[in-house]
Amino acid sequence: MTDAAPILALHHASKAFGPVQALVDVSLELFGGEAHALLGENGAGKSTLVKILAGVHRADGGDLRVDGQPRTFHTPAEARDAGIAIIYQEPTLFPDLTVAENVLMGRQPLKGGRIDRHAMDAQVGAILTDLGVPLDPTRPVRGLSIADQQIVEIAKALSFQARVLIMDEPTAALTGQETERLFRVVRTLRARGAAVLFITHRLEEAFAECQRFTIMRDGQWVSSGPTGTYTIDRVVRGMVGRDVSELYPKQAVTPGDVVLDVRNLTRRGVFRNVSFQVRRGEIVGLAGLVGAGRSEVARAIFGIDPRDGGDVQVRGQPIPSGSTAAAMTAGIGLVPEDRRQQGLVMDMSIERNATLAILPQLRRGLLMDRAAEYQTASTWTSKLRLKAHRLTDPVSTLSGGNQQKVVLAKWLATGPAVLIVDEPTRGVDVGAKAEVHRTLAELAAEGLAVVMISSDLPEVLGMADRILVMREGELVGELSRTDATEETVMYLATGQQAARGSVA
Amino acid sequence: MSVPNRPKRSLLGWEATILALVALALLLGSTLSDAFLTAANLSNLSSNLVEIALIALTMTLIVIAAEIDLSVASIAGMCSALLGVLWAAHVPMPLAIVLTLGLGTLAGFFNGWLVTRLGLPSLAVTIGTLALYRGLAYALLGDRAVADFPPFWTNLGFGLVPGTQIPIPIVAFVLLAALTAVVLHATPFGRSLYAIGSNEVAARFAGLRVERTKLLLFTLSGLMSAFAAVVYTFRFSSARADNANGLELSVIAAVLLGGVSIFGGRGSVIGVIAAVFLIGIIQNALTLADVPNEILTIVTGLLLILSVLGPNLSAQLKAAYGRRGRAAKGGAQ
Amino acid sequence: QPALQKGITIAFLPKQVNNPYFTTAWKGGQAAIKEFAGVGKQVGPSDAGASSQVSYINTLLAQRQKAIVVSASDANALVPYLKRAMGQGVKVVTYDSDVAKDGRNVFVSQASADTIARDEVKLLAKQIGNKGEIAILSATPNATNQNAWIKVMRDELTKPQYKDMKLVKIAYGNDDDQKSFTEMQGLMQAYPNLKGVISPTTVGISAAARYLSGSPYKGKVALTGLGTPNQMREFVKNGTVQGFALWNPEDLGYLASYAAAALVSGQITGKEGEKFSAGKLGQRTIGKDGVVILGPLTVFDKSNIDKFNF
Amino acid sequence: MTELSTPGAPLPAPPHLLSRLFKAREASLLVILLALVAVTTALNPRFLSAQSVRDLALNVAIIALVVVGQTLVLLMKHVDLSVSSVLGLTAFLSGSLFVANPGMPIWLAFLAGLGIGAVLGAVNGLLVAYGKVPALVATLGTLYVFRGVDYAVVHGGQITASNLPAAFSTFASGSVLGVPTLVLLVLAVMVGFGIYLRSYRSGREYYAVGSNAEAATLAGINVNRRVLTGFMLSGAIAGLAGVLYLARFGTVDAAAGTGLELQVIAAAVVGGVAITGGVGTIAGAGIGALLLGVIGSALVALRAPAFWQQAIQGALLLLAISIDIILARRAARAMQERSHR
Ligand SMILES: Nc1ncnc2c1ncn2[C@@H]1O[C@H](COP(=O)(O)OP(=O)(O)OP(=O)(O)O)[C@@H](O)[C@H]1O
Ligand SMILES: Nc1ncnc2c1ncn2[C@@H]1O[C@H](COP(=O)(O)OP(=O)(O)OP(=O)(O)O)[C@@H](O)[C@H]1O
Ligand SMILES: [Mg+2]
Ligand SMILES: [Mg+2]
Repeated sequence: MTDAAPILALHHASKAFGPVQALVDVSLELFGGEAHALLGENGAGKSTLVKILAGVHRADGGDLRVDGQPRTFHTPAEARDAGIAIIYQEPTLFPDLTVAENVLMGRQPLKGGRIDRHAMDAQVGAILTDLGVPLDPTRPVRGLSIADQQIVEIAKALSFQARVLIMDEPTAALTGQETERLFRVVRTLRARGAAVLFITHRLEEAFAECQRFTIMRDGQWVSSGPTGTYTIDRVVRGMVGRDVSELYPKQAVTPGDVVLDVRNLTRRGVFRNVSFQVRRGEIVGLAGLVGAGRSEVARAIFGIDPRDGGDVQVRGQPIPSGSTAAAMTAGIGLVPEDRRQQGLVMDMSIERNATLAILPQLRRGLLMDRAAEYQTASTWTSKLRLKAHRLTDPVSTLSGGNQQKVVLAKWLATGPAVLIVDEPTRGVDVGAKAEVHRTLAELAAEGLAVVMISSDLPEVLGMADRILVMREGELVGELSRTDATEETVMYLATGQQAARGSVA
Repeated sequence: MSVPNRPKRSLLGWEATILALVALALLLGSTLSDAFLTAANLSNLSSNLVEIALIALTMTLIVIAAEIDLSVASIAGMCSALLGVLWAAHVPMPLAIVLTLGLGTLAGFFNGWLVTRLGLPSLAVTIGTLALYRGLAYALLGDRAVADFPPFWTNLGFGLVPGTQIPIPIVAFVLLAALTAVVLHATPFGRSLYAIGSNEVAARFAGLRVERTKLLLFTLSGLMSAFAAVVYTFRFSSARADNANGLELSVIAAVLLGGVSIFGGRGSVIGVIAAVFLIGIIQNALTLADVPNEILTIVTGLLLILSVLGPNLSAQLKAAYGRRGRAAKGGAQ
Repeated sequence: QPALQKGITIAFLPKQVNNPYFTTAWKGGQAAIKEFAGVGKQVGPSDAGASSQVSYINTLLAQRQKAIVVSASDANALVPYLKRAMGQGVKVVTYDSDVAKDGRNVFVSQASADTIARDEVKLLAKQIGNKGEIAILSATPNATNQNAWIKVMRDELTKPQYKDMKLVKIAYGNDDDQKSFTEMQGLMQAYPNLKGVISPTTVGISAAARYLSGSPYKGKVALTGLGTPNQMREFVKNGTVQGFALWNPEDLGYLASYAAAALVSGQITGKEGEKFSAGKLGQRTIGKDGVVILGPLTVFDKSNIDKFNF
Repeated sequence: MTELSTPGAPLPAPPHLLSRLFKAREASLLVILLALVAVTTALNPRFLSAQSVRDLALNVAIIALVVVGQTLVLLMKHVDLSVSSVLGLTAFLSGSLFVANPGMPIWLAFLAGLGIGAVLGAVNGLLVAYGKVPALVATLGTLYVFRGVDYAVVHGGQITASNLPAAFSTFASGSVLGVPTLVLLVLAVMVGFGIYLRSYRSGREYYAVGSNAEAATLAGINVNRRVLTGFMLSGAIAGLAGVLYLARFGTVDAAAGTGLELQVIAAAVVGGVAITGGVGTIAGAGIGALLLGVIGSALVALRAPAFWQQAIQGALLLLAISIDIILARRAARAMQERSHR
């Protein structure tokens, strides 16, 4: 079903940001009716490539053709008008506007020159129902979870007849069912002859959905070809340039005494009576569908949100409600789910971000201890094999995955007794993923108690000693490592038989 | 929140620039009038800046933490009025001063409370208290003016360090400036201000005590304004409800000119001090050269704009040039 | 008596440089300076604030001006700085608005506070038949001369012939046209039975007149005070205002210049009884506390207003 | 929030929650406003007399007009401090046009005001949009510069009513069906922009830019051009206000409009326009301006002691903002709890 001529072809593209050479002589061809997987490590240059196709960045060199015609996109508008729809890696929404207006901004249906709000809401409502998501088109986007925001992004891209659909890690925040729905829509688009570019760090998805692969490393093109010619190992070797250690290096540990004890934790309208314990050296997985309220539980435990009921104890000593400082001194750490808003101070240096959580300790007398600051930062960033130019660069210049590593470094630096990680490997490549998992496993082995919230089921299954499952703000069940499978977890999470072929 | 149009400029670069500008201004002054580079003139010049300079110190901290305090001048006016009322009521001066500083601290705390507890935007809050505190100043002192302050105290505001041409208040300023610089640039607390300023949410998730910090900043700002009010009152040996009226804009202008980003997260004490004196020197020099007042106003405005526009444009030009360079390379391959 | 020296440097320092009243005064001052071949200039802030005036005093000092002619925006704040100036041999003359008397050599007063206050009250009393509620629309609450006049007006009103006149309110227009305008509105709302208003400030009275002439109170509520003929002409003609008073600001500046020159030339020192000649204004004598009085107020009304142009 | 996370949950139906929320906020303001008027009138019936209502309307009109422009700018997460200087400058310049050629037709003055204002606004716009100067810095700078230029041209002179053609002055005093012409004009402008912001694509762009500029660019909006236009409109409106100021007050000197900028921003904020951008309506801003105006004249009408008025005004201003934010917070919280169930 592959057409002879590519709809979109990019040849010998290069792009540099100051000293950083993000892309070097990369070529890519997208054919109608075909899904094309773009795979590469964090920082390989995938998003940069996308942004060039989107008209966000201008390539320093190279040539771009649509239907064989040479084109240059100066603005995103031009790319859009050429029929290219984009789902960016980071949600780019208007928090103050309604879902409907976010989807159709600039293209609102008109009646007599004026915006026809009913038509607008109806149109978007239809798209959302297509995706099987009952989001209210008239509600403001502010307050939507990452996942729901990602859904709106997808709706935006689907809202006009795109001939090329480019998706930069659309599934990073989604669970099986939503992913499955997205793919169903993608298939229908392909059937209509559209070309699809799909970026993901979940190789299973790539193999399941894509007909053609392109692999990048360090901003350079490595290889392209039909899916059939690739195996997981070949892909990984191409991406990482070496063989990756085992992805889930879980070490067997005998749990010690209780470190974290949560009793009847309640936050009105968000979650109710959540109780569980975590022991020394244990990794407890917190599974559930997006929106189940896992992040909220984490936030309440860490004191970001005040709790309406219940109590939290660390090593037997209770922690006051709504005090992050108290939670930290008690030895709790939280790696939040939204790295840009909650995890990082974007235009502060890597070094300073990595040491932000231990700022008070970094003093000699009353003054800053710069040496200690640099030491800590470099220790942890190198432990996590951070790919960065200099430690004094602002984190904003790092790729998504590398930014996530900085957040991890920040919390590992506090040497916590309990570490809550919310989507710790969202948008993190296989290589880095393995390192993150290894680090967590090692720390657990050294006696750290870990709570792992993740929408990536294999990750939870692979790493957790016990798995707690949440549904609609309630703890609905607990599974031991042995009898936890995708099916059993999904069953609890949904309260029904898991949808067929759910990946995640 | 990632803010658009955040001016990207290397601070060091900017401080160098503004210090150079100060030197330039001194040169200009001495060429414009031989009366300029006299100890007496410089001494007058600086003593006229002292209130602005003092308040600018705390304003710097607040703006770096991405807040703003427009009520400083009104707090000063209110405190000056109180000092007058107390003195007129024969309260012993030391006590009167303590009470005045207390009132300022209270006023600042109230600002902070409204901002941190009610979560109101500081711009809105301090526009409100700007009216409130100035109003209270009139409520306190009405149309009266208290002037008969004892020479010992007025001399503290007006006089010079014996045997020098250094105004006494300037000494206080230098000490406070040094203190502020150390706190901001060399302590974890100072570091945390930058973090809070550029991403409050992330700062909170990192366990920094955002509310407490901001509350402290506004309270300090109030205390500093009160101190400035005491200096002002003694320097002019006159307590009136309209004292220090409109000072807030001069302070903010100086802070911004000093390279502090209005969006928070950027700025330094040196830059701000340099800016305060840059404005003062230029105005003094031009006045000595009988440049009419309206020109002074225009110059102040232009300085402010150019301080940001200059670095931005040069950066944009560099970027544009670089792109063309690379594009050429790219095309070649 | 020594003659006036040539080339005396005199600097006028008004409360505000872009206030029409002071611009007119400066015209007179300049004229005088030309007559005795001095070197004059007017400098000053655009905002009426003590601190900004002080920085000007300092620069004038640095420029070694022979005399400073200042209208003080704060009676006390300037004193220490003016004292310092006098200490260095600079002669200080205040005009329009005085400072504490040890802060200057001579005060050139438009007219004694008593005259102004009495004339104003008398003027209004005549217009409202010595009967009814009255209000005062002043400038800023801290304007020294305003407060001096208001004080005299208050005890003037305690006199028997004014027993039926009741001062119900003192409003402040801050010498800002719009503020004065709205304050006048407020007065009419808050005090339905208001019979008359005194506004001893040129800004205030013209704003008040404008409000009245466009309102139903026109002609029913009497308005008087201090204003310039050009500002008030139309309101006198359309019957909003029967009469108001003022001195000639040009003469005020003129006299101030001569006083300064006389001081510099050593003709006078500021002691009571000293005499000096002030050009077209003739021989002048220094009164108590070093005050020189310009003279009685001119009262403007339909009959004479067209004779004046300032 | 997905179907599976809330099995068989009914669609959270009630539409236009957002707009209802805003309406609620405006409603809360209206309540405060009415209460204030009621109390004042009870204590001083003349407060609602034809004359004083007319005066009030005229006072508020000019501020309200400037607030319209300010709202455009605030929506884009910027701010325009220079409006006061723009107003002062245009007021004097259009006045001196009359002085120069007395026979000049009225509409020419309005045209001049709009034109001059637009040019001055363009300066701000260029600085912010293309010079990447933060709006607060840029407009604080131009606040000084424009005022300085004003001082320079006025140079201690002034325009007085006698310089102006009668027809022009009556524009303020004259009225249609008892409503002053000046007020009608302002209302027309407000209604126009109200509709524009609510239901035109380019109108919505102001919200988009202020809500998330990066996303706006990606949505194909030319952010720079939008920002430039916004500032030009703000300037033009301030310019128009300058002409109206001249018509209303007849006298204009170098100080005209000084300090207006804070009143304008206060009005907008009280009216629920968020300084953080993306939130607010013209209606709200208008009510905000009206509220401040009423507070001002109510205090006078109630014979509040002169020296306490400003203090009380400040306190009431704070109160209004606080009440508003608390109500808004409530609504938001309620909505979040809905979204979870
Ligand atoms: N705006 C920028 N300024 C400077 N450097 C940048 C910028 N954007 C990207 N880079 C650099 O370009 C390289 C490629 O980044 P990119 O985001 O394309 O990686 P990626 O393949 O998308 O990684 P990930 O899978 O984590 O999203 C990285 O080294 C990154 O640091
Ligand atoms: N910042 C927020 N403000 C208001 N509501 C929120 C916010 N974040 C999430 N929610 C809501 O809370 C619910 C749960 O949030 P969230 O989706 O983060 O839960 P979760 O189980 O942590 O999902 P995940 O962690 O996979 O994103 C969602 O319905 C979402 O709408
Ligand atoms: Mg990416
Ligand atoms: Mg979550």
